[in-house]
Amino acid sequence: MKPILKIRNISKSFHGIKALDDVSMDIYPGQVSVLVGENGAGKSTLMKIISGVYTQYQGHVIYKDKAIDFNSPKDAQENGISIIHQELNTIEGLTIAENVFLGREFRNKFNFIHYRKMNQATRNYLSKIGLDVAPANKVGDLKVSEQQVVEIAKALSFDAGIIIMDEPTSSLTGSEKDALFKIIADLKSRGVAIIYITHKMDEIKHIADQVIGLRDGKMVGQLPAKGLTKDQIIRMMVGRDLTDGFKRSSCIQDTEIMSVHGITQSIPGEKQRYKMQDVSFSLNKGEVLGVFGLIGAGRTELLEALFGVNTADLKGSINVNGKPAKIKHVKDAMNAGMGLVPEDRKLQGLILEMQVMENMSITSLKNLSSVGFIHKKKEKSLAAEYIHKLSIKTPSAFFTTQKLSGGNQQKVVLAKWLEINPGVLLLDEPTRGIDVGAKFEIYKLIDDLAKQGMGIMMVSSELPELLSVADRIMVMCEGAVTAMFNKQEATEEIIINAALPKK
Amino acid sequence: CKRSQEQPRMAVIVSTLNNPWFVVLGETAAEKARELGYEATIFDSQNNTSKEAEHFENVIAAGYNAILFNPTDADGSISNVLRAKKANIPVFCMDREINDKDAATSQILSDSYGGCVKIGEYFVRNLNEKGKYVEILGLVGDNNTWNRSYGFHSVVDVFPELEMVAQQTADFDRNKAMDVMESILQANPDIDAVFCGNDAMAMGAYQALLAAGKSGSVQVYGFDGARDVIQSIAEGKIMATGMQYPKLMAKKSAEMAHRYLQGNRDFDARIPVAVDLVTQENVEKFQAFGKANDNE
Amino acid sequence: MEKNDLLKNLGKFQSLIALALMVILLTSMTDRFLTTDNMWNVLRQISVNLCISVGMTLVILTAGIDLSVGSILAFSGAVAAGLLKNGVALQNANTFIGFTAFGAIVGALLAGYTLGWFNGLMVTRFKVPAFVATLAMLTIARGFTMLWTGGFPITGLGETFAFIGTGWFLGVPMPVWITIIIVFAAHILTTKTVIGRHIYAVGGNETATMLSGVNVKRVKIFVYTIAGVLAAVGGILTTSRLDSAQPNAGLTFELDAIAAVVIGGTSLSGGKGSIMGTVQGALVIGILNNGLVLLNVSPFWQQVVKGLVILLAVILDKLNTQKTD
Amino acid sequence: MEKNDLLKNLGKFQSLIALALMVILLTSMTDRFLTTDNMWNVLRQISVNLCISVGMTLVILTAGIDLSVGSILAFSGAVAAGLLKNGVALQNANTFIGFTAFGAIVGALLAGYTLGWFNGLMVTRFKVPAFVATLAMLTIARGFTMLWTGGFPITGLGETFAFIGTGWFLGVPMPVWITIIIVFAAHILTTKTVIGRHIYAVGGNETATMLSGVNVKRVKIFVYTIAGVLAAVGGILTTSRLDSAQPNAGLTFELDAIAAVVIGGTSLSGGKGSIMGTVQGALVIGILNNGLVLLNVSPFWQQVVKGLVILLAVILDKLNTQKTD
Ligand SMILES: Nc1ncnc2c1ncn2[C@@H]1O[C@H](COP(=O)(O)OP(=O)(O)OP(=O)(O)O)[C@@H](O)[C@H]1O
Ligand SMILES: Nc1ncnc2c1ncn2[C@@H]1O[C@H](COP(=O)(O)OP(=O)(O)OP(=O)(O)O)[C@@H](O)[C@H]1O
Ligand SMILES: [Mg+2]
Ligand SMILES: [Mg+2]
Repeated sequence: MKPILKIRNISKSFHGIKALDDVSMDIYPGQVSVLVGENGAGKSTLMKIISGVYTQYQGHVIYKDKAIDFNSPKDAQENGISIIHQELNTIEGLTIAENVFLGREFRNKFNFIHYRKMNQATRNYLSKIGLDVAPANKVGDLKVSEQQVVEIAKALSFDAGIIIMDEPTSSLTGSEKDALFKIIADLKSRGVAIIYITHKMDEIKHIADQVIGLRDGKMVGQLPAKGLTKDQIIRMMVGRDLTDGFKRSSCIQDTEIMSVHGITQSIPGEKQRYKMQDVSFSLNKGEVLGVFGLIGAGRTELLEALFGVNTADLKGSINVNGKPAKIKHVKDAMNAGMGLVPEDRKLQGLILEMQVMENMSITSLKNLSSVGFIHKKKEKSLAAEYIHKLSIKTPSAFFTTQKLSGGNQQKVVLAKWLEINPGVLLLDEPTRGIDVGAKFEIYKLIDDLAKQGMGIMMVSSELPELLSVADRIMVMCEGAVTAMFNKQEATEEIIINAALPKK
Repeated sequence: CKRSQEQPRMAVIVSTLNNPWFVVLGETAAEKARELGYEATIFDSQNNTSKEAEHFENVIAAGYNAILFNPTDADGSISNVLRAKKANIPVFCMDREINDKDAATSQILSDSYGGCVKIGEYFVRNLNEKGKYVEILGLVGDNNTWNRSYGFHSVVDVFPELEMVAQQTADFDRNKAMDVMESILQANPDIDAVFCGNDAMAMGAYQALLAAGKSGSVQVYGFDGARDVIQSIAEGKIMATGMQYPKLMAKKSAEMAHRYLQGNRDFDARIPVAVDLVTQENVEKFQAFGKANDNE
Repeated sequence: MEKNDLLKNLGKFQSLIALALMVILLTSMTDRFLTTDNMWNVLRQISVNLCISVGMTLVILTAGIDLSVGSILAFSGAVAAGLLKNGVALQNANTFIGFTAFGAIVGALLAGYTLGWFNGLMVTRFKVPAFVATLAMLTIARGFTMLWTGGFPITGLGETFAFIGTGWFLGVPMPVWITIIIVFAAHILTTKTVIGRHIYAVGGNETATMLSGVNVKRVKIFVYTIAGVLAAVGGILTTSRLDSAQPNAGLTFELDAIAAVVIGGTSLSGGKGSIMGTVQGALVIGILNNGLVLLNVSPFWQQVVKGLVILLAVILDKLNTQKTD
Repeated sequence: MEKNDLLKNLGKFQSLIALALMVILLTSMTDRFLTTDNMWNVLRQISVNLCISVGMTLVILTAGIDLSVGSILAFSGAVAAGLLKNGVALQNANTFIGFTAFGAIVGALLAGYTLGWFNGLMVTRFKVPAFVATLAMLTIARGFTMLWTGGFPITGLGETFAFIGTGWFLGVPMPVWITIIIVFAAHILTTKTVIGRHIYAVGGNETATMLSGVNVKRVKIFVYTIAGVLAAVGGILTTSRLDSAQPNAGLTFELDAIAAVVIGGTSLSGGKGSIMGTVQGALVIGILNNGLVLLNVSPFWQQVVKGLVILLAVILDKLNTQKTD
């Protein structure tokens, strides 16, 4: 078969640092080429070159036998290359249809926007992916997963010859994921080439026709997916072997560290509808409590309520270390001995423009200062200690956090909480968007912390991860706890069953 | 409508209240009007002719009986006065004129140009017709600035040995005048005199000279007749200023408006009020904004 | 569908409560407020601010700001007056070009266009923050005005030109007509056209908009240029109304315009807001100014009251949107 | 280590090129520029702007803005002068309280503190956008000033009080001393203290900062309060220097202050910038004002030149940082 896209000797650097180094590969029509590699390997950068975002680079992109030199994303779109970017690129103030057709709106005979036609077309694309929302709705009113679906609809609407999907499922629910895979199958059958970037093993197995590995900006191989083993793929990604699956043995102690009774919170302005309803559970020292639920089940809300982020109309009681904790603000939660690693590390976890050290110390400045003055030396040595402990890959403690890879950024967030040595650590999707290698390191870290006697609550949407890391799994659905399983009795099936709404 | 039952009203529209001179003008006019049995309101045009236009419209809509008016601009304010005239509301201009003979019922005017001619003459005499001097202008977009400047130069420019080494603006502001004067002194340490477009700037310039230790050797001239300048002239700090009579003009115009409303129609179109030169010799005859014996 | 849209829009109106409260209060406090005459008055008075505020809304929707509108207003007004009164004398070519009222207006609009476009150029091509670029233009255009007028007002501009600012047409003052047309056009632009959507998109998420293939720079240059042109319209109106171009015209107008936009519910961080909101904002300010005068509030207290009412209007609005959210 | 830090800081200095260019140009154009006297002059003249700009920097670092500094300056200055000159007469209690210079200064600082704190309260507790809250305060504080002074300057404040603005100490003018102390303190605050770190954090990412247990509201109230207090210091300096509190003092000072901050490289979107940058920004503006007068540039052209130089300074800075990035 003839490749539709040939990438030849592409190099690209940012301020003197090579992000891509002499990369070449072939992409074939009617195939899914999965691109794998660690955080920061250069996958997104390469895709941005193909799709006309970056116009300064060395090497050639040959598309349908023609060397191309796009000047803008529009150029690429018009030539039949469309992309779903890794970051959400929706505009909240616009409607779904306006988002999908941004930059190429239908016009009527007065040259006004032809909303009826645009909404109709959008509805078609949406229904293909199984999203039943009116195209005239504002995107800002949608859940994150639905916004991601809008992005997918947008990519489809170009009727492109090549569709690039950069971690499209990172915030999708199970059914939306299934719909996406169906669409991919359909696109394949129509001869569309798909470049798919993911860190998730099961997805690779499911859809890949060929797997291409990148590491530190260099090619490590381009292999057909058939016959490729999981270990081989992992080696392509991280350059070393990882023992199959993560195993940890229980280290639960007998003392309870936190117990929660009857947490209930109504949606503001609506007394009869609840974000959380009568949530009760307990957590022992050294225990990892997994929390599973479909997206929107209320897990984030629960963690945030426990952590004092949003405590309006909150009922119920929380005990930490055997003492009732009155938590109205984040500070109260911290004083009670809690830490929260939030869901979105860029928006909630980090001050991206600040140094690694400054991000790490923000929770513990009180201990690092006297009469309000920061002990820079103490601050630095503490940062150095945690950079070492968590093996964070950064040139120095003074490096701008923005420039770290996702896994290392997540470790910085972890470090800032570990520094205050909390009794309870709340983790919200701690491995989202992180490569396999870094994931393993975080699992190991969780294990270590549990062994030291910390109580850990870990929210995750990835069942295999929960099954291997958690001691118990609490399942939530529509704000209520629907089941609690011990590790031994838990299987994927019964957990998902408990997570599905009952109506 | 049934306004006639109520107390008659006069509007006092003043170009700005950001300068005490105009505050005196406006408040005296309002007080006098009240004394004469009117309800009186002061409007601040903030040196902005379109703001002034709004005031006129609102005043006309509110059915005032007369307007005591201090225009922002000789030309720009004409259309406003004409609008009032059309609504049969008499307008009496105070201090500043408008360039239309018939629009206002009467204009009681301070002669800025003439006053600055007097200052110019005194200036020339004091400097013995030679020396270096600095001029500090008010707001460049304000026609009073130029009336004063031109009046002054009409005399001073006749003498070739009087050299103007710097001409800068300070927006009628004491603080800006001080800053500008400080910098001018750096470039021209050997000046003999400063002419300022108003008294606030004269005080600012004096303050700069004082700080530079030059207050004894450089003569300062102002214009307006503000309290601290009159006092400074008495103390020998400032050479001279032009006394305008805001209280006099304000009272006169209120009285005229009152007469008009009582049926009198016999008014001169222009009533000039001379600006008097206040110097260290005659300063005891004056007080802030008026003559010393002018006690109401 | 269309009707529904209208209702939904009404519901979104931001400062409606403040507006209603003010009208009720004023009507009960003075019988001079709710008269036809006074209503025309208020409308005529807000017309210039509204012209400028419409342009400002577009700029702010892209998350920009334009501090230069007051100066551009002064300059364009002076250009119109100067062309009309003095024409242009080309000394080298020994020719003199006279201008009709129409020609002078075109000249003024071109002046506004050029300065606005220059703002846009600085913001896009040279990546100067909008605040700084337009702050610089605030000074530059004021300087131009002084240079062009020599610091003197230009007056005596004739009947035809005066008609724009003072005439009536079908029982409605000309400035009100012009402003209605501008508001209507801008409303259509923002709600029905492609460029209008792109304006919201740029303000909502510039990167995403760029990645969707929209020419972000063009959109930005467009809004600054329009803001310049609308400031010129304001300049023409002011000059015509006063029969005089004042070199000091438009001082601090940018603050009034921004206030109208923000009180009208448009977010300074871009992407959210509407022209109709701005109309309400301008009405709040206009009625406030008018009412304080009608009620005979002393000028010193007026400032205090004005500040407090603006605060109140915004706080009321917050409370209101929080509830419906 | 410490030295290294200093060097690195120097490298970060934003408008150094523009500054150097200006100094070279002016020195070559007039021998009056680079004299000791004139340097003190420039420093004395920027001192008030710099006081205000330091407060503005803190506010802008948290991604806020403060438009009310000029009005707060005027009000605090008037408070100081009024207390000193007239004291406070409590008519009911039939007592009169006289004030020393020190007492008057404390009164002025308290006035600035209160108004600044009110700004902070509006921004945090009532969630009014900073632009609107401080715009309202701009009008309100100006109104207060007018009410307090009746529109008249308060003059004749005595030797002791005059010393603050006009005296010399160890060969350095008092206002320069005061400004140096403020700049130094603010530099320490932003680079070495916990609250300083929190200021940057709030501007960098408010949500993340809140989730780290920082009391974001307290930080914001702090910066607005400090901005108010520093505006009061500016008011005291101005009043003392002029031996007079002017009711119209400080008009449009907010624009000068914001210009100094932005030219100094602090980003209006918060989280990035430095006090030392602001010092340079204020120097650029101060030297520009001084140079234009020294060269006796016509007032008409001054505005045009000033605008162009500000644009140029920012563009040069962009080019420079792009290269080193
Ligand atoms: N705009 C930029 N400026 C500077 N450096 C950049 C920029 N974009 C990417 N990089 C750097 O280039 C390298 C490759 O980044 P890229 O985003 O392509 O990685 P990736 O493989 O997509 O990682 P992930 O799996 O986390 O998405 C990283 O070291 C990153 O820090
Ligand atoms: N401020 C709010 N007002 C009304 N509803 C809200 C609010 N915040 C969240 N919700 C709703 O509450 C539900 C729980 O949301 P939450 O973010 O806690 O879910 P989650 O299980 O953590 O999912 P995710 O994986 O997306 O984080 C969702 O349906 C969400 O739309
Ligand atoms: Mg990526
Ligand atoms: Mg969640």
